[in-house]
Amino acid sequence: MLDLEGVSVAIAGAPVLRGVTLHVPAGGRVALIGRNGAGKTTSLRTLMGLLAPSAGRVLIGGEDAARLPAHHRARLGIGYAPEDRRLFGGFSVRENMVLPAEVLGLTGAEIRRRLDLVFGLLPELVTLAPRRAGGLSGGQGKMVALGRALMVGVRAVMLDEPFQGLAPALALRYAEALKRLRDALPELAILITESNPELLRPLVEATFVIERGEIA
Amino acid sequence: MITWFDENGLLLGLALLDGLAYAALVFMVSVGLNLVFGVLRVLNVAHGSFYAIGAYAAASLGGMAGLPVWASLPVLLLAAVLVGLVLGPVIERILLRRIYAEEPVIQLLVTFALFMILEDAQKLVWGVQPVSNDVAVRWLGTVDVPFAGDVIPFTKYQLFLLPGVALATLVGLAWFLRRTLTGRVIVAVTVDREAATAMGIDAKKVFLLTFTAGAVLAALGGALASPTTSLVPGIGAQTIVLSFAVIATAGLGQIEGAALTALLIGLGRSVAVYFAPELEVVVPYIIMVAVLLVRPQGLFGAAEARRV
Amino acid sequence: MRRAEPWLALAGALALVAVAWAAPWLRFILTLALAKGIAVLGILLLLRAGQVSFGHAMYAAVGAYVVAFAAPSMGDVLVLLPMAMLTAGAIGLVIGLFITRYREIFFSMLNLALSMVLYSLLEKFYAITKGSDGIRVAPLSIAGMPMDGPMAGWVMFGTALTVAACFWWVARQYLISPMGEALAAIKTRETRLEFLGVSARGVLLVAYVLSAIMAGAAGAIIAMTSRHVTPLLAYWTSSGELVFIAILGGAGGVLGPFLGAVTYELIRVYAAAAFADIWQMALGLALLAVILFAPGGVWGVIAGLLRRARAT
Amino acid sequence: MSAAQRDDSVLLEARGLRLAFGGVKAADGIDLSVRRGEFLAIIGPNGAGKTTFINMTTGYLRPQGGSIHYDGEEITGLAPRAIVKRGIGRSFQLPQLFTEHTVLQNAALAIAARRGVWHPFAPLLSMSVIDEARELLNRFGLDGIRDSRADSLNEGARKLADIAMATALRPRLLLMDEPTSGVAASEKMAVVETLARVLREAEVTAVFVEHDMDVVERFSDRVAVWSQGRILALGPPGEVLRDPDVLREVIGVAAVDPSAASGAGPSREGAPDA
Repeated sequence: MLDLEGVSVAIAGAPVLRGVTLHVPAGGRVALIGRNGAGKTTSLRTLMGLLAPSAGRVLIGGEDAARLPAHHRARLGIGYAPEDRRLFGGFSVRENMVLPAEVLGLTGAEIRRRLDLVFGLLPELVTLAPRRAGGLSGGQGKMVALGRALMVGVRAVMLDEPFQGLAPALALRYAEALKRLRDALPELAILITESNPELLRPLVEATFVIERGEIA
Repeated sequence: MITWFDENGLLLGLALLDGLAYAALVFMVSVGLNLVFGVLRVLNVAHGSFYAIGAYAAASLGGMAGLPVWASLPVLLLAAVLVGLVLGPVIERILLRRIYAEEPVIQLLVTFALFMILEDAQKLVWGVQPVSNDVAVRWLGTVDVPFAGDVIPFTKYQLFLLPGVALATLVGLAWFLRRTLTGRVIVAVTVDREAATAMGIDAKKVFLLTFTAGAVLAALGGALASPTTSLVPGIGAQTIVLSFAVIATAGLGQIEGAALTALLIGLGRSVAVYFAPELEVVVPYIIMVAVLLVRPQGLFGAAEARRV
Repeated sequence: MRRAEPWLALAGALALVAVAWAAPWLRFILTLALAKGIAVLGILLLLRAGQVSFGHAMYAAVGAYVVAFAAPSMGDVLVLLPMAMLTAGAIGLVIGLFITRYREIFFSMLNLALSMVLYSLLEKFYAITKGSDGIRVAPLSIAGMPMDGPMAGWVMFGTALTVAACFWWVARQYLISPMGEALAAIKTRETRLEFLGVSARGVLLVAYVLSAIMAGAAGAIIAMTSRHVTPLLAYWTSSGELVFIAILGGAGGVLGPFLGAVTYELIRVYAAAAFADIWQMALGLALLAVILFAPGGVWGVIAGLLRRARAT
Repeated sequence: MSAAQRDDSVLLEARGLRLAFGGVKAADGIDLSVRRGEFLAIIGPNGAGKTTFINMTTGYLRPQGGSIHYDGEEITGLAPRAIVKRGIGRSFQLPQLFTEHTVLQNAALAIAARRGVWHPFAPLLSMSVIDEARELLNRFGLDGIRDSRADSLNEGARKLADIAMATALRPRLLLMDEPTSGVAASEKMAVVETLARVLREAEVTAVFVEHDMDVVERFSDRVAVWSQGRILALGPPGEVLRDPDVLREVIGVAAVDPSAASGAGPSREGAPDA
């Protein structure tokens, strides 16, 4: 579903990824483990098309994504929840979730269907829905970012350090939501980054460890 | 006080009417500048050149032989749209697209260079002699405005048309940005370009669209101004610095704020024109400095979100 | 690079003297270029803090008008120059106290706005300033000796070169001092600076006043060289020109402003001669070419050549 | 730090601090006394107002009500610079480094800030400053990367450099906002140990926000539990971390049930980097 094949990426001249190969099968749940600065976020951003590789190939659903503009990822059913949430602060939570679906040109009925699905998986979002995204705490924002990613991510979602900065209680709830996700949407591929391998063990089937831009 | 008003009442009325018309034009230009800055994060120094070229194009088109008088108004719109649709996309695609990742000073200078180029281009096409074409103003005629027990004859063009167009732009733009999908997409790109891209939004298309819209708005401001004044080299420069003052005073990313500030500055300037002509150019900046002394983020700007 | 700089500066100065001697008509141009280089040095200090002033021509205009007003009563270069610098510095201090509260676009635009205020005052108060006609500068002397003919040209050229050398040294030392390094800290992390107990405003104010003094000196030299001052000196496009030269020269080294200024003036003179009506357009195109194809500016090109020379 | 060394007199005293953003109460009557020489940990869920407390104490935010006294003097609402001058330092959740400078220059600027930056012609990296800067970096184990630009460091090194800069001012009270977030789990204990040693040597009183309960348990003398702008509990870690209310609110287990705490999924050692 999501593949990096020998991908190298440099940011401002400094190499961040060196020949990274990574495979997430359709419906697979994969963890990408590494310390900060190892290249986890860069890997995800490269898969999202936000960074261009200097070498190697990026495959989305088996197709070479080199010529695919970044904004087409959502069209292919790939959702992305960035590490720092990146919600649109002036919009309500609901508007944040609906926007990507509207951009894809989904029908109103389809949007409502997906909203119901996401609300079912993440019941916390129901009460948050009318609130302004800018006023949420960091932990709540992470939940909303996950919900927003699921609105378009029907084939795969990429979650960047979802547990980073969450207090233990909230981290537990987030992990439960991920378990529900796994049971409810078995065909959905999930790629999660984390710096602590222990945390994801019960949630994933495969683990890649990245160190200094290389898969170890 | 009363005697002052007896002597100067008419002048004051005229200044207010003039100021309102002028504010409408200033708003058209600065709201476009503000929109472009919000989305592209580039402060476009050449924005004033669109105004100037819109004005010259409108005067030239309107001056063509055989044009019926009623066409003088649609021609203004046509000229603005033509100028915006030609210059906007070309400049965005060829020039700006290369510099979105650069430091602000580089972006400023690129548009500054563009300003210099367009400035000479205007002189090449329209020369340095004043150009004017006031068919539209004459065609609409004047109306007597009662003021303080007296009447002021004033052109309908300036009294109704200019503020009307500005108001329609204000309401239309606010509605568009808040209520339509394209509008919300533009807002999303303004807030966070990369997140918007990840949501499936084509930021490049949004940039192109926004820049073109800004160019059309500036050109429309110029086209609407053209029947009320004679056009000389340098009007673009004058307009851009005034628009800078408006958006800095209003606060960045404000539409309604830009309207109120344009009104404030437009009225202030036109009162100065009648009562202290040597201060005409200075007044907008005095207003700006006074406002920023009290509110460093501008009249309506939100204080930067803090993050530590 | 830093160690090679004094030698480059010396070589550059000698080259300028040689050119001025060989082609006397260029001497005037080079004097103006050196003066603008001094003003650009001030822009460079502010750029180090990440701030772009789009109004610094106002301080050049202050320096120039000080010369124009004072020349009839005390027309000595050695008096006028410090007087212009002091006045510009004092005005810079007053404005700086206000303007250093602002950053980025607000900083740029407030400078621009204030320069436009000065411009229109100079233009509108005809009784004092003779409006856009400008003022002819009265005959000058240096250390009591009257200046005239070709000797005046050489005196101004020498003055410009000396002042440029002094400010070059000042800027060079200043930028590696704690205060100079703190300028770059304003650009990257102003919050931290405050939490180190350092007043970011104070740091920026020192640089701002210094930059105003430099621009004042530049304006004085321009006025004494061209012997004619007009409000156009304060116009925002003149300020834009200074920022333009800073980027043209390359923001890397302290020599950049002078490299940029000489290049700029030469392009301008030749553009004006070759395309009389569209010299502005030619200049704009040249600027675009530099930004798009030589982003390090002239200084960057030279630094690259030096590195290559050392490598072989 | 043993109880014997501790001076029980109060160094920092907050009384009734209140601050709301929009409708959200970030501080809803905070009373807290910090004793001279102690290490006080602040724990609590996201959005409880922990960073807000640090921001108010260091002058970054002005409380809407209440007062803060430091060493007997009221410092409520003073500007950050004035508070720094009185000996209160802070580090940041997101490290605030001068990204265009090297690690050594960052340290040197902090030292110069203490000694006074207003020398226009003495180079920043003059010998006396360099010596102290290198000594500082040495203490934090950062000397090996002193010539790296600050924006090229990994998160752990950035965190340490951030704290090193705060200590360069020789504060008597240091407030640290999540000093271990972003530090890899494997390095966390080593980082905290280094930090605790340095602070103890310099006799610095420390207040730190922390999500990792192991770190809290090992390095704090007292723990304050934050919840919705209030202090839910305050006391020694052995007591507070076993309080059922705290467990439910902060740590996320329903009761003191060892199987729940060590079960699958993110558990109490949970939220690794947080």
